[in-house]
Amino acid sequence: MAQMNMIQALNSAMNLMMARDPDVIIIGQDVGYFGGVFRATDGLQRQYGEHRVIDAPIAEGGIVGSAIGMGVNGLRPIVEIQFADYIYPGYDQLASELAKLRYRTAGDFFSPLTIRTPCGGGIRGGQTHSQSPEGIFTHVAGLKVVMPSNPYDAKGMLITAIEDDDPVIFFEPKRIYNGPFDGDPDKPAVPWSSHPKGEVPEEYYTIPLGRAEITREGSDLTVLCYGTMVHVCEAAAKAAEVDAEIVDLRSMVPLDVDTIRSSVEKTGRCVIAHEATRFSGFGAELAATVQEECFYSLEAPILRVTGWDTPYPHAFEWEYFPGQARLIAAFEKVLEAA
Amino acid sequence: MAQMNMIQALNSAMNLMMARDPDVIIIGQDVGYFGGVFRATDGLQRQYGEHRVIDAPIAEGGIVGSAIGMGVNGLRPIVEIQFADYIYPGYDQLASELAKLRYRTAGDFFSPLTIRTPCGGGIRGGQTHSQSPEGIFTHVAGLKVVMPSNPYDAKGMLITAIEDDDPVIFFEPKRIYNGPFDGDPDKPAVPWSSHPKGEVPEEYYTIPLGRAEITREGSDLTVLCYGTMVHVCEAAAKAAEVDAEIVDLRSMVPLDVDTIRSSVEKTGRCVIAHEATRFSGFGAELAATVQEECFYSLEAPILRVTGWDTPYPHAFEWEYFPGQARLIAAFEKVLEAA
Amino acid sequence: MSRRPRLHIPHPPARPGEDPDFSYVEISPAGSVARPDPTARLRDIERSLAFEMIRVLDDNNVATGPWDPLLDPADLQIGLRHMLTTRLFDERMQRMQRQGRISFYMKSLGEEAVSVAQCMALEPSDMLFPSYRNQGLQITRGRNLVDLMCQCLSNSADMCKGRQMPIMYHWARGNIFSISGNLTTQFPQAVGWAMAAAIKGEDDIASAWIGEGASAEADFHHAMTFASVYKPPVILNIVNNQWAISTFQGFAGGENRPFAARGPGYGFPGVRVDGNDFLAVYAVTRWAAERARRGVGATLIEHVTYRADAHSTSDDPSRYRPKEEWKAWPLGDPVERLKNHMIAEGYWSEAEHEALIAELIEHVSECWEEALTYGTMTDGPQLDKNELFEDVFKDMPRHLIDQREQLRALEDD
Amino acid sequence: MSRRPRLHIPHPPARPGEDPDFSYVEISPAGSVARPDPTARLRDIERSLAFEMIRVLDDNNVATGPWDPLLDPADLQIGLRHMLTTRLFDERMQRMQRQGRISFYMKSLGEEAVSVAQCMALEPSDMLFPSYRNQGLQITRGRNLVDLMCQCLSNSADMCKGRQMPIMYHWARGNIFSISGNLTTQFPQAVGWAMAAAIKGEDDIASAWIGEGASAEADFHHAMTFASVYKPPVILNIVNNQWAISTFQGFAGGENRPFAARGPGYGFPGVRVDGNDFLAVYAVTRWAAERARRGVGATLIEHVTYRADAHSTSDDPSRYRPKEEWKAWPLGDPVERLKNHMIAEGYWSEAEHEALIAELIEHVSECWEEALTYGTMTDGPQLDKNELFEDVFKDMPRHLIDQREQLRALEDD
Ligand SMILES: Cc1ncc(C[n+]2csc(CCOP(=O)(O)OP(=O)(O)O)c2C)c(N)n1
Ligand SMILES: Cc1ncc(C[n+]2csc(CCOP(=O)(O)OP(=O)(O)O)c2C)c(N)n1
Ligand SMILES: [Mg+2]
Ligand SMILES: [Mg+2]
Repeated sequence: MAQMNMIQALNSAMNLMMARDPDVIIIGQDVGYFGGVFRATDGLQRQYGEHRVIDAPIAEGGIVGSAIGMGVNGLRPIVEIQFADYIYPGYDQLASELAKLRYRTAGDFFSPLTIRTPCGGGIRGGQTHSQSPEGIFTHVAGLKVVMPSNPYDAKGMLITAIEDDDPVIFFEPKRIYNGPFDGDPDKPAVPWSSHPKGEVPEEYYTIPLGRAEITREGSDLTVLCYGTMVHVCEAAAKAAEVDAEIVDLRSMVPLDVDTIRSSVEKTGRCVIAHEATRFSGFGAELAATVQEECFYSLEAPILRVTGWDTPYPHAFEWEYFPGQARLIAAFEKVLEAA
Repeated sequence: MAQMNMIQALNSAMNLMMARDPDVIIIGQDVGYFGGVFRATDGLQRQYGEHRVIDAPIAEGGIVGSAIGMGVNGLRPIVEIQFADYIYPGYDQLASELAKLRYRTAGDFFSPLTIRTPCGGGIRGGQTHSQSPEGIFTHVAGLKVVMPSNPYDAKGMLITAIEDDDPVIFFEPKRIYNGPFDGDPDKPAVPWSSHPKGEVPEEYYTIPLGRAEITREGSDLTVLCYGTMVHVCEAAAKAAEVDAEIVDLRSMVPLDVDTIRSSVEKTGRCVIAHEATRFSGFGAELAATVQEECFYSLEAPILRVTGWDTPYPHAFEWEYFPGQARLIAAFEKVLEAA
Repeated sequence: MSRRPRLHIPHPPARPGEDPDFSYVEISPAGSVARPDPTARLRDIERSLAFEMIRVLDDNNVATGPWDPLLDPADLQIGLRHMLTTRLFDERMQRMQRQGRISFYMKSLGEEAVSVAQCMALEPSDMLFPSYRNQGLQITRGRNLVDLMCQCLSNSADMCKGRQMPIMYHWARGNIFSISGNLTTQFPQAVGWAMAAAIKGEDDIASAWIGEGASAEADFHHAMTFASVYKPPVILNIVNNQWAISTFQGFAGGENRPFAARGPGYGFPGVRVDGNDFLAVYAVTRWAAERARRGVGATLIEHVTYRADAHSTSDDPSRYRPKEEWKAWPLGDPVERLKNHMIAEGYWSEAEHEALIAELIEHVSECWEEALTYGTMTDGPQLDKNELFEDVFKDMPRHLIDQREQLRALEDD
Repeated sequence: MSRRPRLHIPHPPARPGEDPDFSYVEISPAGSVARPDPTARLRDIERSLAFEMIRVLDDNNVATGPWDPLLDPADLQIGLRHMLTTRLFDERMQRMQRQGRISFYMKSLGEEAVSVAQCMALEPSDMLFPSYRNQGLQITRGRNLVDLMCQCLSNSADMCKGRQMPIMYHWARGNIFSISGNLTTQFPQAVGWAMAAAIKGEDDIASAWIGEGASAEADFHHAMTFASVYKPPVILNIVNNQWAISTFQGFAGGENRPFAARGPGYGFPGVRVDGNDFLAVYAVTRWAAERARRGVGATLIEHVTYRADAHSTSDDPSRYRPKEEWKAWPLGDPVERLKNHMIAEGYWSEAEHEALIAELIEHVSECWEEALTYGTMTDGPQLDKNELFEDVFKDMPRHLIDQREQLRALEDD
């Protein structure tokens, strides 16, 4: 097996799928000759030609809109939105069109898009290169919404997303493109090669969307998280010496309620973590679901550890980021309770 | 006091504010000569001239974007988006610009917009004239988000919104423009004149944003709702002969957590109702907040009664609508529990 | 306070109670605009195509000039039949809405030539991305009226399974895309569809329609930019029927320039055509299709026409424009003009026309009767309620299965 | 499978390793384009303004033709000083980024004339809506460099209180709007600002800048449409510096037509100007400002220039374009051209130039030293962490007060 960082794993998934299926194409800003500002599509235009890896005008709405049309005409477009912060100009085409096309035509038309977009903070990107807007997509019926936390999952899930006939919004936590990150920006960067999930098969494999993974079993409390936060939560549990069960959701829609339920029924306590702002973030749906599904098992209020309800600030990045200290405080509070 | 329906109350609020403050202007599709497709701005162009009540091109992003610039230049624009379903093309300007302008300039610039938009179903509008997208705005730090449930509140809250230096997304439940609605489409329509909240002063008054109102006191369970659902919940509680405390939130951001907390602490049970799709809807935030704030008072899981997680269908409007039957079932379930 | 307002506010030519005035519509004589080769250099052709008006039928109903498509009399008869069918279908459906049988309707009265002539000028395998005022495309492609009616009825045979408002048709087998309630979204989708055709090396082209009001939406620019960059085989149509609900075309920027002039700004031709002249619309569409099929690129067409009836059954145009405005519309009625041309040429007669109308009224009635056998929203056969939860995704996820169960349980009570 | 791709994919003139080739840039001789009256009818002037290139400085650095603004030598010296300040400031800041003192930077190398000449051509009370490559506007309006540096440092004196990335300046008192990370959003905002000025009857005008790549965004169309409809006093600038990160201007639709040609499509003039010709940029801006102030309406200006350095400190242009491309850029360097003009006219000398550079380097260094006294992101005086929660709303709502308390409690641990 090869060692891959997340970018290489994503590149490998796209490369494989383009080789297998001539209908797979890529469109996005700077994705072609240049290979993408994060280099996820590096080399693909050289290999598959400029009719299949297409540099796009700077118009997210136009990229999504035209890709929908391509999908209707039998292609299987992968769209790259350069930063998740710039997905909003495409929101109408995503929410009003892509999400509802199958429904409104009773299945006669659909467009199997995969929308890849780097999200999250921790790279000094300020408020317009750090956002985590997954929540506003999970509210739209008809979209699948996922976020992998490591190279192995990233590749397997991206292949599944590309093959999926439903639209998938594929969020990539850019902070962990190069390595897992425990929430401490002062520590030296860790590469994926030192992490088991940096071992990635060269060949085709899939990971189903809608299945969470328990990355650490534990009995004291359940931590629901995804993306970068999986690693921060693991580190915080370790630092706090808490026997936490860490659930990497991987997929927000569909949501693996079974795994969540059985974990919380076991532990009786639950902390939810994400980088997005707290109010009406995806953690709200998780908390609502958990209390509904596991009410009688819960021994303490479900706590959310999230970005604050402000834009992502440039200077106070680490005050904003829901790091280990905030997680540990929540672990303690939830364990103390009742 | 006068009898007003909700359209008249909104019109009265705008009329008053335009008379008081020459910087108040209105812009939107068909709002000028025609007076708006729902007639909310009827007569205002005649009264205040076409430089203050401005018909706009069909470009929601352009309307919001240009109104932001007007606000920066000292005006106090009221924007009408013809249907909330058509607010998405303006989402980038709302979420990236309007919401964050004050923050990113450390208070040196702001734009005091009020965005009025009719939302909700029940008028055979199908999937593109029935949506309730409040949830995706409540997640954006920097926006106030409100929805009145009656003419009296509509007028007082709209005046407050117009005077507010923060941007306010003002959702208007169009199903109750003409009268309260108990969820039964087969019953004859009831006008506002038969409802105490249809009594609306002609003159200026304000209702603060961020204060919920208890429209019915009760001790068995708390119902959190807003807009059309307030009336449906009241009717359901009556039909089920349940001593429900009905909390009309009125404002989602800021949220009146104190009122919510003390009600749920009193009743120990909570049902949340909205028309928007359930998954990641605003009810999720409410449930998450209630369980966190009132965990030790809760005697049953908090239940959500909402639109299903599908687009709003034309034919099955009343199967989709979270009507009395679904509310009553939830009331029963939450009362049975534990 | 000295306020010197100088913001320009467009004004329509006339308001209720005033005399209609269409002097702002610049009209070229029939036959006066040259027909360039579809591969001609833009700069040599752009001005006349975008600013003049391509017309074939002259005031005496004679076809004239280089754009005369020289159609067979049989084709003219087909065109006339489709336009009349569209009109009579519209009339009937509007009546049914008034009677409460359907919830909503939108007519295309006065604009029938656009859909019918364009559809006839395209190949059946070309993909159409209509707006809500292009029912003529469906009819011309041979759609059974019963299908359209069932959609409007949201009944058991509704192609949309009750999920869309009336008139939001689609027809996968007929290569007609789904109509969206959101304006202009189909414009970049059509461009993308055409890009895919070009990527796959297939010969089919795409054509999309929006109203002039809708051209202000972002997606217009998206479509134009992508069409400019990738030169895909697409025809982008703006149906300038002068009104967008209550605002006239000046509120979309039509006061200063024809909408057709937007094309050259992006580097491809914009063509301004008399949208009520069946022959001109047909000819211009052939020209644009040839450009697309020969790989030259996109064409923007502005159809100058007039929305003769209300915006929809929810609208009352007498509030914002003179009641008799249509009568003053200088480009007349597309049905009358084609009919008179055919009569003038000896292909048609008043008697035949009357007979055709009678036949079509009868046909529409029969279709309506048949449609009713599939139910209405309240009576007769109904759609299965479980359908509410289908097709959100290809396979139903757990949370929708649960919600379906909840609804079932309630219904069983 | 017979695939016959015919999708057009734009190609830049040269890739790394190839010889630069700017033969696609059409250049008019200096002085060759007529200067119409600002109120002239569009159709009489549109073609030459949009397709030719307005230039004042000829190959011998002599100012020539009707667009010569006849500026005083003193003004030229001010312009040169501002351009050089901008360039030296950029250089220094890029170096500081390399050294890790600031997190990010974007230079405007090669494009300084656009911001400096335009700002000088406008009134101090006119409102500017810049992109991230218009630091010259700040400098020309008299902003203290220390303020700009403090913003880049997110230090205790940062006007943005640490909330924005470097270079996202704003200056309320200087009438310069806030820069957004989201492209093109300022374009319709500027139009709205100008609409408000017109509504209030005030005389100030607005001017906004975007890159040619950003012109593909929806907000370009919004701005153009609203400018077309309401004719507000606004100048809309497209800085066509040939590149948008790795894609050349063809990917925004620039292959077929100058971007200036978009203007006439919407019914107002587009003017194509040599963006590296200080005098031409100044003159064109005066012309557009006169149109705005006299209530004639909006003007689109395309500045033809070249992005001489990387897109930003995160970019490496050697991956996608020839290293020496700037050297081949036919419109030269705006600083050199103005300097040579002034020397040719006898207003300036090499010695004075060297002295000015030395003075400005010293000035920039002094400013940097002062800026550092307000701290860096890691050392020295720091912003108050409570600021994180301020200004989300005018008054802090309960949930933010709670969150601020949570953060405080943690920090106290
Ligand atoms: C995004 C969006 N905004 C607003 C509307 C409401 N609306 C429906 S039709 C219409 C007028 C469209 O006019 P035009 O494009 O000229 O088409 P016409 O009705 O004349 O055929 C408006 C404003 C909508 N459907 N979608
Ligand atoms: C909405 C949005 N999409 C994408 C980006 C990422 N981005 C930043 S600058 C840039 C290129 C802009 O090029 P251009 O407009 O030509 O300006 P220039 O950098 O050449 O001055 C891109 C794609 C962004 N900032 N905002
Ligand atoms: Mg129209
Ligand atoms: Mg550029």
